Amino acid sequence: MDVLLLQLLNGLDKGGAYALIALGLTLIFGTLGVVNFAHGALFMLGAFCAVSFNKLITLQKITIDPTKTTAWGSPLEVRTPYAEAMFGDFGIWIVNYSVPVSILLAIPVMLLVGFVMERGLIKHFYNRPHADQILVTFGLAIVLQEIIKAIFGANPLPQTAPDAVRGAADIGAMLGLQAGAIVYPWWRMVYLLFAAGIIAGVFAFLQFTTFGMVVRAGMADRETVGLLGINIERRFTIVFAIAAVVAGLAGVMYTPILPPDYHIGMDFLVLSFVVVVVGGMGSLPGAVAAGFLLGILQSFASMNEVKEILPGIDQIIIYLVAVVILLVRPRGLMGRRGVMEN
Amino acid sequence: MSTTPTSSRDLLMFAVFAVAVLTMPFWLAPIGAGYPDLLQKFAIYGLFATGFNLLFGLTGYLSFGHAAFLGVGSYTAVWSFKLLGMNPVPAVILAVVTSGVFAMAIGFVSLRRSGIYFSILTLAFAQMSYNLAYSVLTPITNGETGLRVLRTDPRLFDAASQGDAPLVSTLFGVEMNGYPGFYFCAVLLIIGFFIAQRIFRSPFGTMLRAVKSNQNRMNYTGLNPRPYTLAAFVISGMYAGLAGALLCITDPLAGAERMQWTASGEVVLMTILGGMGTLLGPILGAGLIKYFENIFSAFNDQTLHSIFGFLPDFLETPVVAITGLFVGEGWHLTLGVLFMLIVIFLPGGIMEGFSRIGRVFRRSSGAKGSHQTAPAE
Amino acid sequence: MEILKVQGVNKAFGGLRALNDVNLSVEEGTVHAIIGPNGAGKSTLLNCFVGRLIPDTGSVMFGNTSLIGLKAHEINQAGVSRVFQTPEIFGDLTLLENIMIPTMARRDGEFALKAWGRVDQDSEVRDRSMHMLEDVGLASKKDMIAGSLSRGDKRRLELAMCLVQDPKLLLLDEPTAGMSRADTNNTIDLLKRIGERGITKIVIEHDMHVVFSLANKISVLAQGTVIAEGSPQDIKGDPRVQEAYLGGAHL
Amino acid sequence: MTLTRKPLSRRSILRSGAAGGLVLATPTIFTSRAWSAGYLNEPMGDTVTLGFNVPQTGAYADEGADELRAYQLAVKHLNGEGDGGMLNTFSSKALGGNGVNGKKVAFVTGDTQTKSDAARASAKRMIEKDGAVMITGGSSSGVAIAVQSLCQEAGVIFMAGLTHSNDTTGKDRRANGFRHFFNTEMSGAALAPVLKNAYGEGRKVYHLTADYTWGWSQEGSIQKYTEPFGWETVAAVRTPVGAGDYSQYITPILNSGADTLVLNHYGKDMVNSLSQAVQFGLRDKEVNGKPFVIVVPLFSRLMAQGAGDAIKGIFGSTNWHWSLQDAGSQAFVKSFGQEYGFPPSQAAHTCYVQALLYADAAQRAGTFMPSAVGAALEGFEFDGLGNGPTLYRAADHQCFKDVLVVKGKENPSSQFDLLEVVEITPRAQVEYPADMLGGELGSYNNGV
Repeated sequence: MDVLLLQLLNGLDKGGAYALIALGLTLIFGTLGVVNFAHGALFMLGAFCAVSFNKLITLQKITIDPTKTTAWGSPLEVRTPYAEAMFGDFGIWIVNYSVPVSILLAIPVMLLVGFVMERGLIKHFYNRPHADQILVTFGLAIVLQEIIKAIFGANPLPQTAPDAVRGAADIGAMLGLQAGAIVYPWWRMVYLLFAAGIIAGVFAFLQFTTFGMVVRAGMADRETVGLLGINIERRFTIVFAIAAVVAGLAGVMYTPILPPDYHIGMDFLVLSFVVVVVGGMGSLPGAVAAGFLLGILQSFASMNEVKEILPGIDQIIIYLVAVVILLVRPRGLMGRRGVMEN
Repeated sequence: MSTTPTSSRDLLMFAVFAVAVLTMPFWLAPIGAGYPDLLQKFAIYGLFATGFNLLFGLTGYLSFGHAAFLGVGSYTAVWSFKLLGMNPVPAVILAVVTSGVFAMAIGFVSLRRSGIYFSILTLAFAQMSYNLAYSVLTPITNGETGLRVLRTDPRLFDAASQGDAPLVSTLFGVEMNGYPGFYFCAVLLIIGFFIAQRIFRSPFGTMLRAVKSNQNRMNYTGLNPRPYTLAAFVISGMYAGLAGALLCITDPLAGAERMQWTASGEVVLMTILGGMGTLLGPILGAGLIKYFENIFSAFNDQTLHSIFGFLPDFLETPVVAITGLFVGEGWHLTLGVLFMLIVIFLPGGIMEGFSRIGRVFRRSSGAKGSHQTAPAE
Repeated sequence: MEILKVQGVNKAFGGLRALNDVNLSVEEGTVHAIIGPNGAGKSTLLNCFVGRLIPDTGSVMFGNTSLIGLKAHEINQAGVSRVFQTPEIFGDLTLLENIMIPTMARRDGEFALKAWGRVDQDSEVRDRSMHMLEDVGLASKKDMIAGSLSRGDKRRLELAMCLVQDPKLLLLDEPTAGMSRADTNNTIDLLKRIGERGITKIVIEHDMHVVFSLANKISVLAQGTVIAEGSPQDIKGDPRVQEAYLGGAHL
Repeated sequence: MTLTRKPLSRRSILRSGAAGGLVLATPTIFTSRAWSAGYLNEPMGDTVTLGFNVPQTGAYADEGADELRAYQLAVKHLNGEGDGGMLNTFSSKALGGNGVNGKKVAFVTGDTQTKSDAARASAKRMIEKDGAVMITGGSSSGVAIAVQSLCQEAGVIFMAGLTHSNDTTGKDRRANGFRHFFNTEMSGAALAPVLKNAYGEGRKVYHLTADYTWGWSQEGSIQKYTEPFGWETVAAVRTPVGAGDYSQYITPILNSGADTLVLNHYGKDMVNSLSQAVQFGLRDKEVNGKPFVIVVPLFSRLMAQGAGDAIKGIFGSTNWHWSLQDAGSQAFVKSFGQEYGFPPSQAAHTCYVQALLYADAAQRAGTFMPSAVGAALEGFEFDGLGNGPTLYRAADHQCFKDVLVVKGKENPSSQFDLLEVVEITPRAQVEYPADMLGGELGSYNNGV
């Protein structure tokens, strides 16, 4: 029982992450009709916003201590972080909270990235075949990746959660169950809440603002909205930028869970496509539902009891579920007819 | 205006293609690509992309799991070596048949959906194949290490010649590596190209393009699109299986990573880069990507310094530093930039570029000119 | 002789009854028009003939074959062709190819793996298709990409694609919708010429000018029910029809 | 089909093959050096070409870059440039800093992408186009085994880079292939006594194992060497390679009754699974009255940086570490550090040593012919290359040397100072009989 509860919690957490990554992708799919293979790269850029911010505030003042030498005989460099030297306790605090604080950096950066990408590139591909969109966005993803690799190297760069939420919470004990039975990392719960918040925010934005209404109308029927004389192009730019921010923030907050490297986006790309399509093209609730569904199923499929009966099931569960759902429901969980069907 | 090339023009094109392929060792040598392994790869991936294009270019169905068939072909070929012997002929036949059957099964299910739903179904099947081949199916695939021929294998038909003979595929006493291996692949590429050309010009090919153009009208014209797309899917799966078999004939090792989504993605990129729906485009795209992968990745600072050695020192260092970003460990960057440039400036891929050059040439050579031929090829 | 017999067809979408006990009988060799105000169920009825929709109850007999449950391509192979409200053609292919495809479909059936011979050397198909293009006056544009044609030409092309199959029954869904007067007249002439081939036609049309110049028999549909049926003369004078249209149509 | 095929000599095969390709392939045949000599790619000019095949893209790109740095340094030292590095401490004095066999050492590089196909394609390019007589490098066992068998078939020597699977010199051993790096068997043998001392007998162990050959063999060797003192396997769970998020595999550990977690993961997988396991509070737990512990059998200092604080106090094994105080290690660290500004990784070390060992063997053999170089390496005893007295065992072409047991350092003084050496397990303790792992070397292939 404890085990099942724990796996369910874990499934929710994974689902939150999947849903968050899929959310931006499906926004772009649904409104702009663009197959964006660079979405993973946006996630990666977000993660590297956190890395850069951390590097920036832990920049070190290098002084050479001539009395000591390194193992290879050069003079020893002594490093003291600027932030600490200049801001004292506040500096220490900000280093501690560098991941969440770097959201403040990530939002403008990702907005800018999204804006530039859409205006400079994606815009010209709205009416081009999907094949061209795939090629150009894939090319862009490689370029972004290689730039990051050239700057930060290929190894994963660890980012730590703030001390306050670094360890694990004994949820079992809190619920009055056996202590130590249900333990879950604080930061993952923060991530789940964060994901829920962002998802709710995007939904509220689309539901309750006039801007959102137009975008939703555009998702339903792009031509009509265009005919209404609404400047849909400008709104598309904003939607793309929002999607970029969502992807970027997902990346920022994920860094304490998965040390980011330049390839992290590609690793998520396929998965996010599967989530979006299983959810149904052009459906935001579908993407969210699919994210949670796949997360929970993956979590349960990885239990030893399940793997003993079906060896290897944990490795293919996501794809298996995708196949079954697409065969039972032709347009995924909540897809609409005619979106990306030809 | 558009006209289908006449049969004599097609024959000419085929002849030029065949000669060009067979003389590749000559004319590719100056750009450093005239060595057997890369030549083999050109031919093999050319076949893979040609087959992929029969599905994607003609019907518009974008399979994101074609690498699965490449992998199945490879495993079948190696098993044929292990059980039957090192002759490439049964390996080729078995690989094509097995991958055809595999494609039939996957295609039958996946083609119930279209558009991106179809793409994701094929992707899912391929990823499942890959994940299982890597782990649970290790007894059949030898997992991460890859399936190889061992001296202890039964090899029914040439067990007599066991001993110290190297374990490479052998046809009539000629080992299928090095140049003989390339010519074996080249001949199959030429045959594969010929078949593709026939399919392009055939009623079947026309029907496939009808699938891409308007399935609704096709239905109301009394045609059933499903068997057409399934046939195209199976044929292109067989091409992939053949390519997989050739990879093992020239080099008897089959690894699971051949089935990964990145490998499926690669053939998509090759086809789009070269020009989808054209006969030559996918082959050019395949060649270009393989060239970058093998030649650009091999440059290092030392080679760059020797290339730019003629420059004065104050120029040489920055030039080497800048080009160094794009070669060696940065060869992916070049590839990414190339993808973007081509798709931005040449929407129809490399073939579009050729036809533009052709048009300019024709115009400047004073042809009366209004009767343009669209790039059917 | 009846070529199409529709009996007791009902179709509802959720709570909305689109067709209500429709009975219809189309005589071979005639032009049968179905008219009615917007939302009367004309297109729904047509869709029930071609396999796009399945009626909730009732029967649709084409000669001795029931069309219910058959797929669109099976119905076509049985001899029913359809022209759409917005022309459905193979926009990426040439005009000649657009005609050759239905020609081959008629000859080779719903699927034929003819992957070897050259399509342009199939003289039987080619000649037949060229004749058809000449018949509709598009022969000079045979190598053009169909998607670049004018709307009128697209319509003619689509008509030719249907005619080349020698259908027993041709369904025309507003064949002159959105056309200029001149184009409309051309189309009427064309349809009249086809009439000489003796193909039975069912026409759905708003334009009464077209209806009265073509039809032998007219059925009037309103709110999913056939409210009147008869010769053009009968219909013109029928008060129920006047009422159904609320005088909105130029009768 | 030829049922009774006379074994053709390699040369006659090449000739018949040449007959087929002669007309068209003439230019390359004239320029290729393969045709004239007693062995494949015999260097005719005044240089000899080595092929450095390392991952330049993908997850191990940084490790590959470090390997390449080491090779370039080795080439410098072989050609008499720089400070000579470990050449000065190497017990064999055959090399004099004037190249090898009187020829200057040149090299070509290629990208393995950590994929067998790409690695073989790259190695083939070096052999067929660039005329390399030896291929070396790599950062994973799958690639090493694939390239090793390629080199066997083609007829050049393969000096394995970082490869830790038993199979490389076990069931997939080849006459033309040599490995300096240690393997899972030695890791198990070296770690077990240290674990026993630190964590006591009778523990309940949970294995998370990367689902491929290396992972399985690592899991097996830890079990083999810890079971004798009562470490009992509670569960051994296979995880997909490159899983990224391991949470769904970590949660079942919490209530499994296990008090020890062994992570049979390498590289990025290790970084992810270790840091996530720590986040789940595993190390703060107390099970069966004992503190919960985590063990990482194979440590890579370079990759461990990615796990940050999570590696503190974690035991593992490693082939070499830059903090070693012997003369060889110090010489290498000095010359590498001065060249590049940071200390070398174990991958760099093994690659540098392999390059030196090959050059030395060729020098002693007086030729680059694979069979002669191989004979010079077989049974070769040496010292001064950082691992103490070392033997290249003839029976399986595996080096036997001391193994380092390391622990994540609690207070690292720099970003490179992540591991501390807890014990240097002597060579005798990690030796095993050559026939234990199966496999057959076969005979040398000189490529003609």
